[in-house]
Amino acid sequence: MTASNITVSVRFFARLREALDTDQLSMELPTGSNAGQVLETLARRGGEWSQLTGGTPLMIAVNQAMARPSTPLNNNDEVAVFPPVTGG
Amino acid sequence: MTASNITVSVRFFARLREALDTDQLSMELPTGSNAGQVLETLARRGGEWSQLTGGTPLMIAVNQAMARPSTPLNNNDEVAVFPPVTGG
Amino acid sequence: MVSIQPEDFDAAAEYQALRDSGAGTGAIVTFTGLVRDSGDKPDVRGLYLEHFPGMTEAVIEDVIQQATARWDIREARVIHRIGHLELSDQIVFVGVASAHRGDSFRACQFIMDALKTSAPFWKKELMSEGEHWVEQKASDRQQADQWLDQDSDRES
Amino acid sequence: MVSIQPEDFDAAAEYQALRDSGAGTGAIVTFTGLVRDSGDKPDVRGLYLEHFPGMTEAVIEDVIQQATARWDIREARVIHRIGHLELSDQIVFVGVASAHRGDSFRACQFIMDALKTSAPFWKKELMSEGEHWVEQKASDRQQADQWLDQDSDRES
Repeated sequence: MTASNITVSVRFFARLREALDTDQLSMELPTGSNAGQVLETLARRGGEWSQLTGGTPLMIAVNQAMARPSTPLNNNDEVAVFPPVTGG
Repeated sequence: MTASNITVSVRFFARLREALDTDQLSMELPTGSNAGQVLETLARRGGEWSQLTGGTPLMIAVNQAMARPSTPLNNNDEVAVFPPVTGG
Repeated sequence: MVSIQPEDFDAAAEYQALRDSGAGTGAIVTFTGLVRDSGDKPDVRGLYLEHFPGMTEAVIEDVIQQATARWDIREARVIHRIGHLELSDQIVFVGVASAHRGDSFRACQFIMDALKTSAPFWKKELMSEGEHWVEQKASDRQQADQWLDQDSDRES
Repeated sequence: MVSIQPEDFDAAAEYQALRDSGAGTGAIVTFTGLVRDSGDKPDVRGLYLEHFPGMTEAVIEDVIQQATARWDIREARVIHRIGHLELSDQIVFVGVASAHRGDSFRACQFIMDALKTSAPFWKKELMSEGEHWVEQKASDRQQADQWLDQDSDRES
């Protein structure tokens, strides 16, 4: 990590975890990035990753609290991305 | 019972049964009487009986179905008079 | 199923009966009323419940029929105790099984609200000194009346 | 009390715990969700439930706190199962004890509605051939949103 970057972990659940074949990854982002920029950065990988900004409804949590794309990120934050919940 | 009269039984419950010291009584009324006239007739006995028309909220059932003072009575009907219910 | 009884009831057995109402059941809501030891009169030692045999059962059966016509319910069970009750005793059980939770919640609350204002039960509070008949609460009447204004909107 | 567990739960023991919440308890409302065998997909053989450990518990605790702030409740208990479930299995339990029935009914339904749209659980339906993730229903979102518009009116 450079002085102007932060590192965040990103977790995926349910349908998204299966489609991306990924439980968790780590990524560097410029300091001052928000949760939405995590999704935009990953969506540029193309393929299944494009659905992260493709209009499918998704929920975001930062450090296990519900968040929005505009939620700012700090170093070592945990960002979770998942489909709308269906428990109960 | 004369040809122009009907006989009805009248039952009392709860606070009313205790105040009137009466579970049940039988009375004759002119054919064509309604449930309200049972209460009016009994109220004329005075004393505790006056509360039957004294404005205290009371409920009336005829043959075990909720009724109104205007509900018409037939021979051998059962009229029940009781305070607003408080179960549950 | 409607039962008016002096004996205590087994809420667990009632819940099991609702579970056994068939494989299409997805939601069970139960209400149980207990004798509280505090509230309006801290001095209450117990209750005595009088009822109008025959009419009570008929009124509750009718309330269940109304609920069945209004919501998609698979089974409803109502038990109401009579006679002497002690503090913390169970008084009343209303349980509803349905496919979807909204129907169970609404039907259970409707049955309980209607029972409170229509079923001929009367409660006497037994105090350390004396006893007195409980008066009907205006709030119970309002609670029951609200169902007259509502649509039977359902969600899945 | 919040528990996320693969094991089945004993609804009777939960009810008893709510009864033991104190002599001021006058009303207990319980909701239990079961795996239905019919409905949208008659072919469903079972469910698999995934969740987000840690966040799930925190969200449900927060929902219970919201209910406690809004209504006069004495205790709330929530159990949600995860992993593989068979038809007719119990999925979720929400139980609320309070002095008055209105608070119990509203708090129980509020907790269940909020859980449906906020707690990170995901349900996969297992069919005789294949499996698929369940999509969230618009009706569940509407059901949860309705609580935003309501006053916390109480009756006794």
